[in-house]
Amino acid sequence: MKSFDELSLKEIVDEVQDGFILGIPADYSGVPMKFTKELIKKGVKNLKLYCLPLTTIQGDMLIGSGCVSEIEAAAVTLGEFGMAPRFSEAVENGKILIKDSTCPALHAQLQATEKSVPFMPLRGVIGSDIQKHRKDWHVIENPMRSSGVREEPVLLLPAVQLDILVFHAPCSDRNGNIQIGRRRELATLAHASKKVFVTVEKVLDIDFFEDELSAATCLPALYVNGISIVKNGAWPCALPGVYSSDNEEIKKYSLAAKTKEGFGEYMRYCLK
Amino acid sequence: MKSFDELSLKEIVDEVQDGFILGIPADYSGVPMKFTKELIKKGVKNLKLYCLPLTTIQGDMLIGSGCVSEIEAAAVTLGEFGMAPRFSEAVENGKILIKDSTCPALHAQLQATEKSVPFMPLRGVIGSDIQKHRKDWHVIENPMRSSGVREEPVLLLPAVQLDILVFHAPCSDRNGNIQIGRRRELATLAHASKKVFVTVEKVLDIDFFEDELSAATCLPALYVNGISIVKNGAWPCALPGVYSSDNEEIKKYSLAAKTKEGFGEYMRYCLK
Amino acid sequence: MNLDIQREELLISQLADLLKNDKHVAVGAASPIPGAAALLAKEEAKFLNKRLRVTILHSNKYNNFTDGARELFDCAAQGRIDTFFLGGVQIDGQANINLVGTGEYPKIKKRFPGSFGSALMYFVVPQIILFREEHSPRTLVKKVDFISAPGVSERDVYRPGGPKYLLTNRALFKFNKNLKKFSLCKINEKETVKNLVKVTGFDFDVDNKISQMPNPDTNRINILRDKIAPMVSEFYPEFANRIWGI
Amino acid sequence: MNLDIQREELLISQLADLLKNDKHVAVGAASPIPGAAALLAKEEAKFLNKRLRVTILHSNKYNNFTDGARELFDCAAQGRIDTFFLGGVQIDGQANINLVGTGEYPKIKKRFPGSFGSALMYFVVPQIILFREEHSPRTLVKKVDFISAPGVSERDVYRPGGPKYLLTNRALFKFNKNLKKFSLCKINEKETVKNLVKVTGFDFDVDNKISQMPNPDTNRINILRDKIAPMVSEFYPEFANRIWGI
Repeated sequence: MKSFDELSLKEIVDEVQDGFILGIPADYSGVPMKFTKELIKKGVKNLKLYCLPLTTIQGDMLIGSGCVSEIEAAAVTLGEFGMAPRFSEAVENGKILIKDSTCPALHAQLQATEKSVPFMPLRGVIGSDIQKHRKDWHVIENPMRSSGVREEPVLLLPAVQLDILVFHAPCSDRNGNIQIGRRRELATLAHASKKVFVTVEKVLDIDFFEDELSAATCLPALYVNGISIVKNGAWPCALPGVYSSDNEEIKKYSLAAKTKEGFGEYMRYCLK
Repeated sequence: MKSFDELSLKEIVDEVQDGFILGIPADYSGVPMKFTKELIKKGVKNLKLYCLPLTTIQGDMLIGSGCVSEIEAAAVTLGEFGMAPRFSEAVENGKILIKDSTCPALHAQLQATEKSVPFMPLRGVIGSDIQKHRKDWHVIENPMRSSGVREEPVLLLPAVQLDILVFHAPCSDRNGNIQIGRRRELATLAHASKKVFVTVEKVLDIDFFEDELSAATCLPALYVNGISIVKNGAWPCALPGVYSSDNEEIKKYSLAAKTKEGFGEYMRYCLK
Repeated sequence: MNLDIQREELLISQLADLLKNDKHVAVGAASPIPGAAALLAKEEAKFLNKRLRVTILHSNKYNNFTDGARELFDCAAQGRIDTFFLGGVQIDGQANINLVGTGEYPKIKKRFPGSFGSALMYFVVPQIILFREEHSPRTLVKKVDFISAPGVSERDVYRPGGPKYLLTNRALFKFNKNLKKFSLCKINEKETVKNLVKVTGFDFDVDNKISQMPNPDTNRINILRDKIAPMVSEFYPEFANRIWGI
Repeated sequence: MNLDIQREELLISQLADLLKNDKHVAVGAASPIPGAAALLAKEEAKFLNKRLRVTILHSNKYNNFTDGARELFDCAAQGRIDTFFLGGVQIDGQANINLVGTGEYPKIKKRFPGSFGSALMYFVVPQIILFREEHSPRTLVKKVDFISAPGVSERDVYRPGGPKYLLTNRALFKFNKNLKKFSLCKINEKETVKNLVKVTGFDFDVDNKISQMPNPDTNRINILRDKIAPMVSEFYPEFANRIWGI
């Protein structure tokens, strides 16, 4: 039998159901843009985006296309090209719920699921309006006698489990192990997700585990439910170590998406 | 100026003071045996060994040589060669304090320090005699409304900071970054230690960060206080990916160390 | 080819039978027989067009993890490991296991290595197989001197996993969680129930359908000796040499 | 060579002056000026035989981390980062910063990207430098509309870090933790204290030793343009092109 499940992009898209919590990688971790466009074509609804810890054009497109009801993130931005226009518009007009967070909290909530513990403690944050508005967060007095400061307030964050994670990676090996390099946040995302699908530029006919050094660069196949070969799958975002972002295209998007009409026109061209 | 501090083995040994909490890597993570023998020669006293999560000949030798007052570990064993005789003898005769633990707890306590939080939660363990005897551990009812089971008991483990960590690695690059491959528990150990020293087989005249894949295999120099080039520094233990353990030598030790006299004789030969 | 089945081969075969529904089996420290059983089950699964992952911690080649030594425990806690093996200096009738030593802790009489990861794995892996070759009143006791990990837990404790089987040289027991008691289901052909009662330190039930441990068939023994033995010798050279002379 | 100092170069120079005692400076998202300042300080430290590490997250080459995106925060929490830079849509007189938007949350009027890692970094990095080019009553306000991270904390809150400086196009302020107030210490040569009072939305003290922002000397400007500019263009190409035409 085949040592991993090679899927079509459509088969991956079909795994995403309305209302799912979808894991969203940051712009430096391999944004699955081809997948995202197929998802928009399908017309999925009420997604909850969990960003680790931020999203750029991927989140903005999904929001602008009406696929999203809720987003948990530390930031939504187009980086050098300014604010994420569809996101800002949607928040300003109350179209989506934003659970404002901060980067380390987004990491810690997935680490809780990674360890299967109900919560993860975090320092900082206390006294911010982020904390004030998060009813799912909880502050206790440090109960430890042997560590920390006796009775200091400590923030507890809930374990969050993703329904599905999709990201783009340079390659897999012939056994379905995924090269992630030092983008180890992808491992945390995968550990905390019920299902994981990966689009890759190519499949290499080697076994990463044959060599201790290449083993160190991969996410083991045991966390991966299926792989699809998608050339240029992150475009116009970067695939770190493989290709840079297409800044012209992102700029074009940033200008078009300033209005609903401009966004609509851009998406018609881009989904063709 | 030099981009990292190259030290002699003696300079590293001199950093270890009586009473320090010393981080001990497992037999698969690069055991610094040459360093250990120098440490025994120096006659350091009252070390507290924190094993992640176990130790083999390194811990047994240090205990047999009277350098240790306390050890926190999930196991002390010579693996295929049976029990660790000096450890067993020392515990049976009340010469050292053993804080019995379990592997995931030893990882979690360092992860707490890695995140600078006062404690880390863990599931399992409750109802064991390990838990019963650990006065530094604490059980609370799950206070979260949005995660875990309401009011389930959850074990909290204290953050533990190591005074010093020493391990052996295949190589460093010219900037002092250390190749650890997928032995990522070494990163956790380093993050949780005030000072970190590494013995290496060699220094490569490259920069691991020049390439995303080799970057993924290293512990960044920013965590490392000094490096010493020590050929065969793990012998007779293995250096994963480089050389295997010398089973003849470990067997020889396991037989000799069965008695105090045999151990003394072995150490005289081995410290020569 | 010599078809005299060795004791270790019989045990490997028994264990492999228990792994047939698994997707991921993990094997911890100092476990050559469970390691061989897992690799055998993986090989046989291929013929049924099924995928069985085997993670053997003490091997580089069969270690699927890349997130450091903690990944085994995280992975198990996530519910991604179906079967794991645990041993014990002592095992008692409620499936409590003791890996620490005999005598009254902390003033211990005979000290053993320690609890390893048992205190988490026993709670989260759905099928824990207890494996202890020596079957005597010394190893299978009424009550362990130290509980490294308890066989059963209070209702409010998070515990998706726990003991399912206990295999020794002499017999295979199933654990009944509700009764908190072992039940004898298979015995070695050289054994009698009567003798087992004598050499077992705890009370146990006897299954209605009690049977003899079946010997591995020719096909299985061939796979084991031809394909699995060389793999085992990579990470347990002493064991492979002793059993198969390789 | 053109020695007319550009506005951005002056700011880079001001920031570099604040990094002289550091061992490790980290630079977060969308921060070309702090990034250039950190690299400049690192280059100058070499002449003094000192080692300054610079971690620039948006660069592969200057990103020292290998443990994934969380390592910045873990590393900072461990006390291994001496200086970090934060901005703000609004910054108020108690050094509270707002990165989320204006209007009353959650019914926000104008939405900005979000708080990023500020809510932890502000608590644990000993020297936080607030950097916001626009200096107006719109950016420097009496009270922020949303506190992404507070300038000061209650006594029982763990807080080894916090705001030390605020740099804008017009001035450099020092933050006094005990008074919970900024104090003006350097002003742009084109500025007066009187005008600063007018364009600053919050009350501030004025240092006894107030001085003009010094222009970078020829040596520094040469290093900046010859060595640092090409480095910056690796991770902020748009910025490097705009300022240095490369």
